[in-house]
Amino acid sequence: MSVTNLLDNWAAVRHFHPIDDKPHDPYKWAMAIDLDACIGCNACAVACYAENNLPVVGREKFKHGQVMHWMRIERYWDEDGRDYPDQGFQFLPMMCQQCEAAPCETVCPVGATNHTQDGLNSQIYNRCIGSRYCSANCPFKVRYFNWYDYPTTENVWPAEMNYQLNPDVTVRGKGVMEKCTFCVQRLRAAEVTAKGEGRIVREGEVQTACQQSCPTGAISFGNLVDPESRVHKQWQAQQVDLDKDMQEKNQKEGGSDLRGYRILEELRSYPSVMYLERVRESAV
Amino acid sequence: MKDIREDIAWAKINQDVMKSLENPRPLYWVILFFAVLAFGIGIGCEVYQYQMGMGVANLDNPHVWGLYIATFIFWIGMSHSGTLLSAILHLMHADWRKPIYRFAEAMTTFSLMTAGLFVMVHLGRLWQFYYAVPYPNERWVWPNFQSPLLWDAMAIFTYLSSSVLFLFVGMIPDLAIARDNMQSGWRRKLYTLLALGWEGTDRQWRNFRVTYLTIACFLIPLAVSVHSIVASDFGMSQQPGWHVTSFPPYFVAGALYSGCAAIITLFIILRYVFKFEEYMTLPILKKIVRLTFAIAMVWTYLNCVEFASVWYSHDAVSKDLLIQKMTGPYAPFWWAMIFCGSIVPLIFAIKRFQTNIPVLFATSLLLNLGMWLERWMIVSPTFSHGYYPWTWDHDQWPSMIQWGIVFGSFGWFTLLFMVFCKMFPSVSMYEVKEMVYHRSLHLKQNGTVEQGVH
Amino acid sequence: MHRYLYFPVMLAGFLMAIGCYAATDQQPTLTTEDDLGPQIQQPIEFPHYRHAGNRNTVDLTNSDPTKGGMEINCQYCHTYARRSLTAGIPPLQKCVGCHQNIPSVRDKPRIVELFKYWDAKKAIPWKKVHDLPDFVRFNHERHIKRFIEQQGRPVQEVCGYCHGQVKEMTTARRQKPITMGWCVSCHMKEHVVVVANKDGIPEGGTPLGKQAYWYTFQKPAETKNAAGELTAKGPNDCWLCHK
Amino acid sequence: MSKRHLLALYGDFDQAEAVVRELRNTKINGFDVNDDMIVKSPIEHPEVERFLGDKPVYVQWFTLVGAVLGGSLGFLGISSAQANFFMQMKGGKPIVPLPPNFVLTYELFILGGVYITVLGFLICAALPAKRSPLYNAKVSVDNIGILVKAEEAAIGVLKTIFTKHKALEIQEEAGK
Amino acid sequence: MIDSDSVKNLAGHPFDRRDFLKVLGWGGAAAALSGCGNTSIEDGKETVVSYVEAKDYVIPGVAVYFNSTCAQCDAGCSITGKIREGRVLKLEGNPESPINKGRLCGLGQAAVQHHYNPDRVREPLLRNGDKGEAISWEKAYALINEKLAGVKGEEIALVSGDVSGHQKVLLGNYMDSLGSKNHFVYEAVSPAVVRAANLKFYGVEMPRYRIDKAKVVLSFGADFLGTWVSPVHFAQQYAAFRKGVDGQRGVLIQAESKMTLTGANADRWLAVRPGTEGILALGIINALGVATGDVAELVKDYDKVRVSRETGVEPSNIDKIAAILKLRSPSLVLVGSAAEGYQHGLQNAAAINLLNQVLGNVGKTIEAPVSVPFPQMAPAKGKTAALKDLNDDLAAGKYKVLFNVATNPVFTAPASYKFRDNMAKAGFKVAFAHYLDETALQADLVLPLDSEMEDWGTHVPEYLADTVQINIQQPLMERLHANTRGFGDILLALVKQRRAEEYKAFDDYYGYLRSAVLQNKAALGGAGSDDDTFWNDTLSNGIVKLSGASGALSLKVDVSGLKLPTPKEIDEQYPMNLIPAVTSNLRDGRHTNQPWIQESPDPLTTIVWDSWVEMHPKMALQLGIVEGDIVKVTSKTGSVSAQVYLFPGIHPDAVSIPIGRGHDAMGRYAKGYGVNPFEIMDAVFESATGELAMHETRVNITKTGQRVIVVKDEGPAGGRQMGRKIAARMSTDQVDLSKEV
Repeated sequence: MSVTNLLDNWAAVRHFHPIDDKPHDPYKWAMAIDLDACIGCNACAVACYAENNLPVVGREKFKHGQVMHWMRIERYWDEDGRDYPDQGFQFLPMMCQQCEAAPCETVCPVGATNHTQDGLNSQIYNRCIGSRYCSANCPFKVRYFNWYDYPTTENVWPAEMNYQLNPDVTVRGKGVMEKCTFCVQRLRAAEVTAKGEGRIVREGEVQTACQQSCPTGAISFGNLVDPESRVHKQWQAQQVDLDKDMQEKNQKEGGSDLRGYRILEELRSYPSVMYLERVRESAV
Repeated sequence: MKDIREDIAWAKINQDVMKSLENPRPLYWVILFFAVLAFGIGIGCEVYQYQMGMGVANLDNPHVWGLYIATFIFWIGMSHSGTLLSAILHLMHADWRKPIYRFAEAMTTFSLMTAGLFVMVHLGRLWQFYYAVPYPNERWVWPNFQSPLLWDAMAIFTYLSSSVLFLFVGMIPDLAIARDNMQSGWRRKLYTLLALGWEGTDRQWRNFRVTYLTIACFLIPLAVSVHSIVASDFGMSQQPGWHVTSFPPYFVAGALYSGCAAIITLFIILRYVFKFEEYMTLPILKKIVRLTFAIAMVWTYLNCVEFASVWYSHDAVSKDLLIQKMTGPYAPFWWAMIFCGSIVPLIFAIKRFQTNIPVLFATSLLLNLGMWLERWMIVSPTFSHGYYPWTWDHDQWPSMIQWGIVFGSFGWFTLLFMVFCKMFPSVSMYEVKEMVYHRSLHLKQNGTVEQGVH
Repeated sequence: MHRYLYFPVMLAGFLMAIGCYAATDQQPTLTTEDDLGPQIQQPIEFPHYRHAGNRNTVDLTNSDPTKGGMEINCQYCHTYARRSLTAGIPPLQKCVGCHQNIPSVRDKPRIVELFKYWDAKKAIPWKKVHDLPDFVRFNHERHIKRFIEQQGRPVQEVCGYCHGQVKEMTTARRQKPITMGWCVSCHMKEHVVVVANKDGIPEGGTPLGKQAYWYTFQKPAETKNAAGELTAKGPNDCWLCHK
Repeated sequence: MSKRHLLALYGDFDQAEAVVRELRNTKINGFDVNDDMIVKSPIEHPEVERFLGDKPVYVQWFTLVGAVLGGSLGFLGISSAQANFFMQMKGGKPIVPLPPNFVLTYELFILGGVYITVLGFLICAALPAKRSPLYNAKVSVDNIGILVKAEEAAIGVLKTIFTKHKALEIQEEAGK
Repeated sequence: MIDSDSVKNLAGHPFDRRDFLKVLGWGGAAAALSGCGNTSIEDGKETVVSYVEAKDYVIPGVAVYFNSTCAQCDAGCSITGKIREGRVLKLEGNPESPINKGRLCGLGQAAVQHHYNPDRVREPLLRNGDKGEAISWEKAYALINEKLAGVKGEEIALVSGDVSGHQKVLLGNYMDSLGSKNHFVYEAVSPAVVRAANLKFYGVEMPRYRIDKAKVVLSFGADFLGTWVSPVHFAQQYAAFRKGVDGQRGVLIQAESKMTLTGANADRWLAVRPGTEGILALGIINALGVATGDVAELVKDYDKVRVSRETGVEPSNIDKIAAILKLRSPSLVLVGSAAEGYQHGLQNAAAINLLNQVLGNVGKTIEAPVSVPFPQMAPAKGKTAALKDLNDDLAAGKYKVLFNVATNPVFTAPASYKFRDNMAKAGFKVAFAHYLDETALQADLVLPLDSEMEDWGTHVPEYLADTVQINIQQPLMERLHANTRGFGDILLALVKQRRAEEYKAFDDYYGYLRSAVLQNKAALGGAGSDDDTFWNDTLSNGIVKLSGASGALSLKVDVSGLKLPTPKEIDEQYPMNLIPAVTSNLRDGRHTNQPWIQESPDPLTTIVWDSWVEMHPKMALQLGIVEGDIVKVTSKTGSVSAQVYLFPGIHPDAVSIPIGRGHDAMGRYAKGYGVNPFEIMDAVFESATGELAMHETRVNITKTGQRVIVVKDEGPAGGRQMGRKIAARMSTDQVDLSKEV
């Protein structure tokens, strides 16, 4: 079986993704986050806790760096010698960037994290043996390891609190790695429904929990290959190409007047999340 | 001074070595006791960690690797000395290796076994370890062959099993001697079984020689590949501080270095505990010391190359990390590594100290400490100070659980080694005889020495 | 010297044989053999054979339970399966809905028991027969859509793939292994693809050319096979079941 | 035509060599110097081959077969495991990537080589073996033993030759 | 269609459900070792629960959604609860609601943790010495009746938070029936001074702000993105404002002494000396140079040199702001809690509102609100002055019976009130409570309330986004604990004790509510539909939208009496201003026991699970303080000790401690974490309105010598990006927003 597969499909198994072709059909889930709209309010992070059964680790474990927030809001201030952050802070929601060439995928010894057909970086909890190599190799450090068995840890989900757990998402025990999944349970449900109806998922039919809660609508999420989707339009307008490690617009003299960029793009992991730069008024 | 007394009688060689298998001295029991104690502490820590989760090791996100991986590399590195002595020097016909290669070879095996434990200890879900083993299963799922960790597993498995075979094959004639010397009891049965009916016939020797040579030939590239692959656990990643071209040779040099240092330590201990002064002679020690010095300088050079290539490259992140290593919270350990790894071995350049046992003993321990620090300095700072400044973590300090397991691993290694020394001849008798024989040939031509005891 | 070569030759031959076997064994055999689960004590011994079993063709009025069932469609009671990931258990209301109109069996001990629950408005604590680990999510709806609605296979056959010959049981008993390998052995087979087509073919076909698969293994074949069908393997995305 | 064994022990290789040479030069009925003589020694002594004549060693062929099979089957096995139903797609890499597979092929090449070499050694050296009928523990100390097998008629001649070369000890298998 | 019966059925057997916690590898370590694999498949061991009766829409494994109203704050966001197998799993915004348009903040989402909180009160508790003794509801009601017997109306007081809708009506009726007028509406954090200033300048307490229409927003400490009035709604307006009209992005300028979440998002943040916001406003009017008459007279002394000296804002910044305000119109000036929290808070607010008048924003970006057609349902708005009055009365021993409805004055009253002691003087204290919080612990009788996910109700938000909107609150699942009751049900039971005849038609609050709504069916837009249809539609929408009449704003400018004090000299003994910060997560501390709230990093400092003393690095350097030092913050009233966090977004003369932590009761997630700044707050009041001047406390800082690691999400690099392009930014002259999608 396997050998025939190998020989019959030699060309296919030797195919380099994402450089060789345009492989995503019909889905490529991607995001665009407008940092000018992001106000840093944490609503997305709480939504993520609610949707994805994230444990609240408590003060001591937070102190030890064992917090499990799949989505974290970072707050930057580059002072350049000023006393006050008189142009405000820059907030940045950071979660798994669902890289197209994810550094975490290649290194997992058991293949618990793979690339899916719709362009996600999957994480299979039960397959994970906890070598933590993926996290070691993640430039964004957005993978979170279950240092303790949170389900049995006191006051994480005491009686009744456990009724809130989302039955569509596995509750992770100790020793497995986890991370933002782009709310895969919602995506898969939508894809399966659409497939049952012989069509593809339409724009707006599926939302991630963070996108849904964001009061300013800073997060857009959708199918990058669907020309109707907002994400597609945003990426196109910002001239950010998924399979480039250096965008042409930035090569131009004087830089670009477009805001779209991807974080640590130069590492060639081809993230699926495009950020739109924060804007500052030059008149004040 | 000669490497070995040429007029030493063959029967005395047998006698001396076989004596090391007999009832142990009290010192042996003391060492064994502490080894068991340390190992017990390690086991206790591991059981606790297994029950509670990896959090008790005080690792965190993103500082997900700690002493376990560092110590793993340390033990893997230490294993390289056996190969160096038994295989490389064998090919180079350096016959002074003969009295000491057996224990070096055992050290290889045992340090690999110790290193293997750390892979397990490190896993978050130890009970699912078998997922990483490529075996046909009903799920039709294979491990990920692209992962350097899997290469590691494969390389270590190959290396460990090859080393065990090499050790065993090389020991067959000695096992026959042991068999012939044992009167009765389970040990005689064991040796009889293990000696495979060896009688030293011409046919046996003939095939033996080719086999031994062939395995030695295989072991050398294997040893190089093992530590290169360990280096690629880091080098294949993207993280600053790990992404240096010279990593594989740097790792191999470090491995040989720590292995040689460990050989010096064990040489001195064995020489003292088993009274092997006749065989583990000072001239041989001097040769090892010089070899170690040479390797120390190679390591120092490669270390400098690594820093220089980071320094001169345009990789600001790696450079930042290097500065952080030198000046940040890890600075004391980083400078201690430089001191122990590059400054301390300069003692070996002084002739007076090349045979000074107390000095050598202390120095070799320092070198090993330096090499252990080197591994730690490779692993931890990158996690504390990677690409993503928001997640930097400069307060990370291993918990007592981590230290306990690291400590326990030394107990485990000592335990294995001590048991080995009591069970098997730790000096290769037949090869010492060969050495004596070949060295005495010229004497014989002068007719001054009679062969044997007659 | 050749006597020394026996062994390598034999070894090489052995390994070649393994290789040839691996190379030629193209289609995994669907694990069909039974792997009986434990006999489970249910609060009421529900006679599946009576409800879903084949009708006694000789004597249609025969009410002897050993002689035939009523051929009730599985989905009549297990109505959630086609609408949800989980099949669920029919509400008590459903049982009572029929049985309050069947006075003939009203006095049978099981029915008496049933009405005890109903009168107390208490749910029946059925025991789980087909249990999956909590990190696995099997989608009933999708499989029913594909095999019953698109391909028009008989309901009992489709349900029976995984649940076995329930129509011959009293209380259900696990008959198939329901392990990952067992699931996969079916996904690895070539299955007929119903192509979505706006005119003519009912809704629910696979949108060909918009198939969410990258590689030829899972893409429907370019050409129809001898039987005139387009075939494709089942999905192989881990995240479909493990989330 | 039954044969009996005879073992003579010598103190050094020179004496043993002299014995072998004499046995070779003397024609003795019922004793074939190539088939019926075994030299046992406590150390590996390449010079023995010189006076025993070249005997072939086949271990290296095992090595070759083992290494080649290990490497090629390893590569094939790994590649086809990667191309199974669950192709583990890794972003930025093909499903069957060559560099990692070469690394593993390299390891399996060595693994196959070493294992089959040891196997070959056991086969070629006929180990594990039953003890030969005459064995003296002194061979594992410092004596060189010459074990011969001869018909009854030749025993006397052999004994004479052994004694002539100052055998330290001669052991005889009991007659049948 | 949903009624209370179907909700009960929906839940099936709530406590017989499958244990969802059985997880991956769990309980399985031993099993795995014994080689049985890692899974926990136990055929025939687990029970599958089926429904007894199921509605057609109830399908196991498929979520149903019901609309209700968020009660975590008073903004009145409409929510959609996701319900599976009878349990509410997650709250999302109701897209139909004009206030939040399908969005919901973190605090709102954490309401499920309020509902499922393990520390909720589950039984009516009667004080028995130091302990609470569980009693039955009948007994509790009888006890209240007994205690009320012979007590005069003026001897009865009730304190509640903001209340609106039918609860307010019923509550009013009950108080009537008792003959008491002592209903104290108390909110620890409320824009009461701003309301007064608005009333003065615009003729309404809370106009509609149109941030989305403004080209420049100048906010004086109004944290409209985080905590102020209706943050989710304003955040949506803000998003539109940033997108801009015709691609011209709106400019946000924030002036305050301690940076708020809104300040962190400003294009220009001005660190103002505490209490000088009004001076800055007048300075800007002066710099604008467009004022005439009285106003010009008023501001003529406020030249930028003086203003700069008094406020600490650079003259060039005043010019720039004036210039942009002049250039880009309409603009909007907002006044928030930072400006109102002083003795002269009303003057501050008035000066700032004057700026709006001068700029002509009234009527453009400040619109008249729609009026609620049912004034009896309009919200009663909480004030801090109410607590002061109550406290004075309690101290005087005026009350024999005190009702407390889910407020926590013992926690939020400044320590100098001695509220705990005064409360003890009331004869019989009844607390309607969710938790045994500080106040409930002082009560004689504690009545456990349903969570808002179990209760019925109607709410009318104070700030109406668009049209009049009556929010429906309905249970999202069956009551979790058998012995809790809805607030409405309790009120109904109590009012029946007095006026049994009037209310006998209503079995429960649900019945009351239904009939009350249906009575006004026509006015609520249901003319023509039958009762059931209308009721079901109302429940399924979750809100009733009505077109209310929009009044007119007053445009008259009255600057008489507007006088701002010159900033105080530095007090040597208490040199710093204490700013009790209201954070978007914690608000007044009533939700601190929700772990998501505790573990959500504070957006600005990223600190979790603890309080901190926020201090400017420059001041810290002077005092020799580094991050993590435990300092003692001492005011005239008392002192607290907490860790220091160095933060550049604060005026060096000020230190800030967040409100909401420092509980010594309430529950496992709240108790013992952090300190309560109310404990050191001086009792100083806004001179015109009598509101507590929360920013007026002056403190000094002393090191204790201890040091801890601050538990926060931020790493040792702080807010620096170390040259990596992570959170990048551009200035408006580099970017062309009109090209964007």
